[in-house]
Amino acid sequence: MSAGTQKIIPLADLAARVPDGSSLALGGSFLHRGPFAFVRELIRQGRRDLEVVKQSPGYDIDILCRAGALSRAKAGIVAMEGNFGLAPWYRRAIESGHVRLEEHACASLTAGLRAAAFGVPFMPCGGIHGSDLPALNGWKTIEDPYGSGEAVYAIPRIQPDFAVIQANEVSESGDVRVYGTSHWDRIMSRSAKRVLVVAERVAPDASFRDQPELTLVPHFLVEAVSIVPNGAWPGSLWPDYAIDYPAVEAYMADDPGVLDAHLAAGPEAREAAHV
Amino acid sequence: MSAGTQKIIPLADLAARVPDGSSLALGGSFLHRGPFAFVRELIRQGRRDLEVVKQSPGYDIDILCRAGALSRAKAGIVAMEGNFGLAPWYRRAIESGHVRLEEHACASLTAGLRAAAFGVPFMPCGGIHGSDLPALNGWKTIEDPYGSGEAVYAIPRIQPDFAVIQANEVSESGDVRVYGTSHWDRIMSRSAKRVLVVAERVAPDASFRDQPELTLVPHFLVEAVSIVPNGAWPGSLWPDYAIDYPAVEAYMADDPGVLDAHLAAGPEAREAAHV
Amino acid sequence: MSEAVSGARGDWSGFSYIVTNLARFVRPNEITFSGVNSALPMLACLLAKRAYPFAFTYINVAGGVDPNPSAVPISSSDPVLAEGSRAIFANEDFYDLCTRGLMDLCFLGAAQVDGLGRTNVSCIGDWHAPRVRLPGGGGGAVMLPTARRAVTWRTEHSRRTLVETLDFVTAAGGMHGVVTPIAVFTKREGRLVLASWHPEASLDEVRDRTGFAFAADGAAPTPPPTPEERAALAALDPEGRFEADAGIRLR
Amino acid sequence: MSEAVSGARGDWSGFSYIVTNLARFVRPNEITFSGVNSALPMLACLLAKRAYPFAFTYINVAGGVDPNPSAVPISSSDPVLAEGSRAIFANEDFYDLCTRGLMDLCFLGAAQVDGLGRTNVSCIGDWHAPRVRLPGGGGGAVMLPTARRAVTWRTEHSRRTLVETLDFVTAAGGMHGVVTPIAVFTKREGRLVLASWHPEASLDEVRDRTGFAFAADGAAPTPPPTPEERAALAALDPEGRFEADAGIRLR
Repeated sequence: MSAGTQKIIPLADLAARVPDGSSLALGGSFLHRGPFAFVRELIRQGRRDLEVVKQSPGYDIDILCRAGALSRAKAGIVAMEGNFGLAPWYRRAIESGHVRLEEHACASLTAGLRAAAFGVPFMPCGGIHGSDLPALNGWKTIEDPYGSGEAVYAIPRIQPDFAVIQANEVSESGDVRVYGTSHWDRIMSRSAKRVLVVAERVAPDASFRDQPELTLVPHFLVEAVSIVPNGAWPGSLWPDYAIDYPAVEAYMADDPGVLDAHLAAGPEAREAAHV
Repeated sequence: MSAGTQKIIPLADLAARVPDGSSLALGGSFLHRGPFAFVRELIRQGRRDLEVVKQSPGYDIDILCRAGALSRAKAGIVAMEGNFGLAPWYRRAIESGHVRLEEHACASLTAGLRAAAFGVPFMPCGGIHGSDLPALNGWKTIEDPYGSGEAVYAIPRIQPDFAVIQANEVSESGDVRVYGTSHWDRIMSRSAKRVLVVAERVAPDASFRDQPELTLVPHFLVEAVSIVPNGAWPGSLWPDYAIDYPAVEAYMADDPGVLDAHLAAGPEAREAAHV
Repeated sequence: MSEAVSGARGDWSGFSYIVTNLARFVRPNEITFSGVNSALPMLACLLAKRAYPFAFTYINVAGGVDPNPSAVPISSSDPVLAEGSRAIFANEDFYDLCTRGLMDLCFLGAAQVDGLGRTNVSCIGDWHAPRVRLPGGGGGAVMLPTARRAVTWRTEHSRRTLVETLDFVTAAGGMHGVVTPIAVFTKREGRLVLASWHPEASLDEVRDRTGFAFAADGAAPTPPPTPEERAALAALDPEGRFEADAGIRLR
Repeated sequence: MSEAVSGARGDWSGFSYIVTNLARFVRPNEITFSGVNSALPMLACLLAKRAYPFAFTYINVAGGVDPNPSAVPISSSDPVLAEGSRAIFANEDFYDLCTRGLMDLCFLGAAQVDGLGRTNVSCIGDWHAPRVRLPGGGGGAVMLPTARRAVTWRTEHSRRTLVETLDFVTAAGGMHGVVTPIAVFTKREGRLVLASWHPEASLDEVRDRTGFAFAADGAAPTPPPTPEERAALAALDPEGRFEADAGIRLR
């Protein structure tokens, strides 16, 4: 993490920082404020063997499965949502064994990220008792060493290689601002080894100085940023735009050429084509 | 916690909610944005046997010791700061055994509050190794159950009876806004059984709706609020006012009548006298 | 004419039945939560706000706290659900609220429910070689044991959704209520019991179509929607779009 | 005329010596932190920002990230230290940053320091019946073992502050540097060693006034303040108020 250097780079260069085999915590939830232009760029660059770490992935994990870019996932709930139901290419990738799932509760995934963020090897997590998930994942209980008699599940540390955050605005130095819910972006940005950001636009440094309380991630935690207007398409980015439902519907068609056409329709691809 | 009821009450009524023997997480740090009018009101009402839970108390813990209202403390560092050095009445209370200290690192106290906020009986905390604090407090280490070989200190849950937050602004329903650093107020508000707030002023609900991201504590976690202009006196409340150094200096004098004069000089006392 | 409107004429659609009966679990002054993939509980919470003469705190997965959304979104995690909110209470916050025991009522999804009120949202068939990989439980495994009350719903009432044996236990713990197009179950002494059935159904039909055994003493036909409940749902879904999308049939 | 100004004439006050040598621990592109009760490290960080031709991230206990404070506050936790900051990085955040291993340089207070670089900030005498109750370690017990480098300072160089045996071990771990009015220590193979001494002092004087044994091979008089360092400190303390408040004497 560097101070004061120029951090704003083209999307292709941002995605190029992610090697094959990386684990990626992706911001947002379902079709909302996900780093979707970034994910498509990874696919265009032919990335392989990726891991998604996200409490509620949807379109992002589905398209990575569809492109054959994913081998592993840690997730709590996976769906397209918004009436589109299950994420079909993800579903097939799991059913066929092409992708290995570590199934979580959303909060157990958060607990693993907290362990990384807090610098400890594991994190106690409430609930979970009675679920089959611990047996699946080898999670162990720890007795309260202070004699309350409570036993609590310990979730092992989860430290993604990257957190990729889709933001509304960044400062020129890479401070990150998000409107509406921050989902799990804060803990992702504190647990990953490296933080990459895609933002709609640059806002003046002065606006960050006026309201520093609104900054979700300070610049010194951010390695690099790309500016991609409409970069969360076909998802929403509050308050700038809503889900493009026809585009998602078109994506859902299981026909040859659909993926390529969808990738070509991404705002980042159309932007690049003009260059 | 109630929804939609009238939460704004006089300071005397707010302080009256705290029974003798309560533990109080107090917001702010040293001379900055502490609920000092509230603390003085507790003294005026003759409260006894209180516990302060705060990473970096100063004036607040000192005046409670001076008034004989405190019996216990959990703290990381205690000082008047700002050139005033040690907190003298606190120091005497500890040296004489009148107040029992549970000495923490600031982060271990935070870990205990996190355990309460996260609903688990203990919280692993980084560092601490080599310190005499664990022996003092009976803190135990836990081996990473996942075989990393790391052993980490587990801090027992700390759940204060009350968190008392000094805020810049509240909405009419009790949403809480703070400018500048939030110190440990967020985790205090999530770990205590009950949350009380003292604010400089009421801001329009519309301003909270316009920037909900700025709200530190939502109204439904807040039991009651008092409006006390200048309530953090003699400390600072950014950006409204700075430390009143002459007032702190006057407080430091170890002469008869100084405490009474100081209590009488509090803005909340002068306000009440006008009623 | 949509079924929502036709519902106002007297018959009670499965859609309206589920939304209305989910709403009836909401209590005064409590904290109630709706999450992702949860259009029906979202509508239930918004219905309760409109139809019931008491205050409660509605928080949702979009970070909203008692929001005034300008539109009812198709996606139950849409950020419009935080519109008009005076605070953002984001994901870490509401999960922590639940694990520390302050979540009064939590709506959680399920694919299968058993007689103990446990849920499967993970898979049909063996987890390691599933016939169908389901979404996963999201909040369930943590929220179901820690919420004061959790309530789920199924849009299909059948022996494949209400089962004797789950294919996988995604979440266990305090499921307090289950609503289907024809029945409302609540929990008593650790097991689901029938509370009421759709006026167009019967106890026998519910038994026939339910995979687990249940007690039904005290059960009766569900009281029909009040004018306030009907009006609230009609206002939330004036075009019947949600009702059409949900595609819920009694049989 | 203040000592800060007189320092600019050639002699080197204990105040300037400590602030300048603390600043010299700051390295390019790193994350450096100053906390509560830490006026001298606060000045050192602000000095480094002005005097050194490289960028680094300065975060502080007031939540500031590379702030531009309109004034240098008496209290090193004053919110003015977040003025001009584009983010608030509050207490939980910077502690977590440290425990997960990303805090490059952290200034931590101490009352006593031993030859291993451990600190006592808790008490003089027995902890349970102290002659003097000290402030407590604040960040120390967690930050000292987890920061990549931690540096402390003492305004008095004596056998009661630099001790063979601490009255209490508040914090142990990686103390990388200690600065006093007459000496700079760094750590080598787990023990503090003398790096340099004040040009007006001597190796013998440092040995005489230090309670623990230390190696001094390679040690030499401390290089005097550069014009940039002098100018920066003069600008930060133009009236000599901080210097007067600190009341630091070489002997």
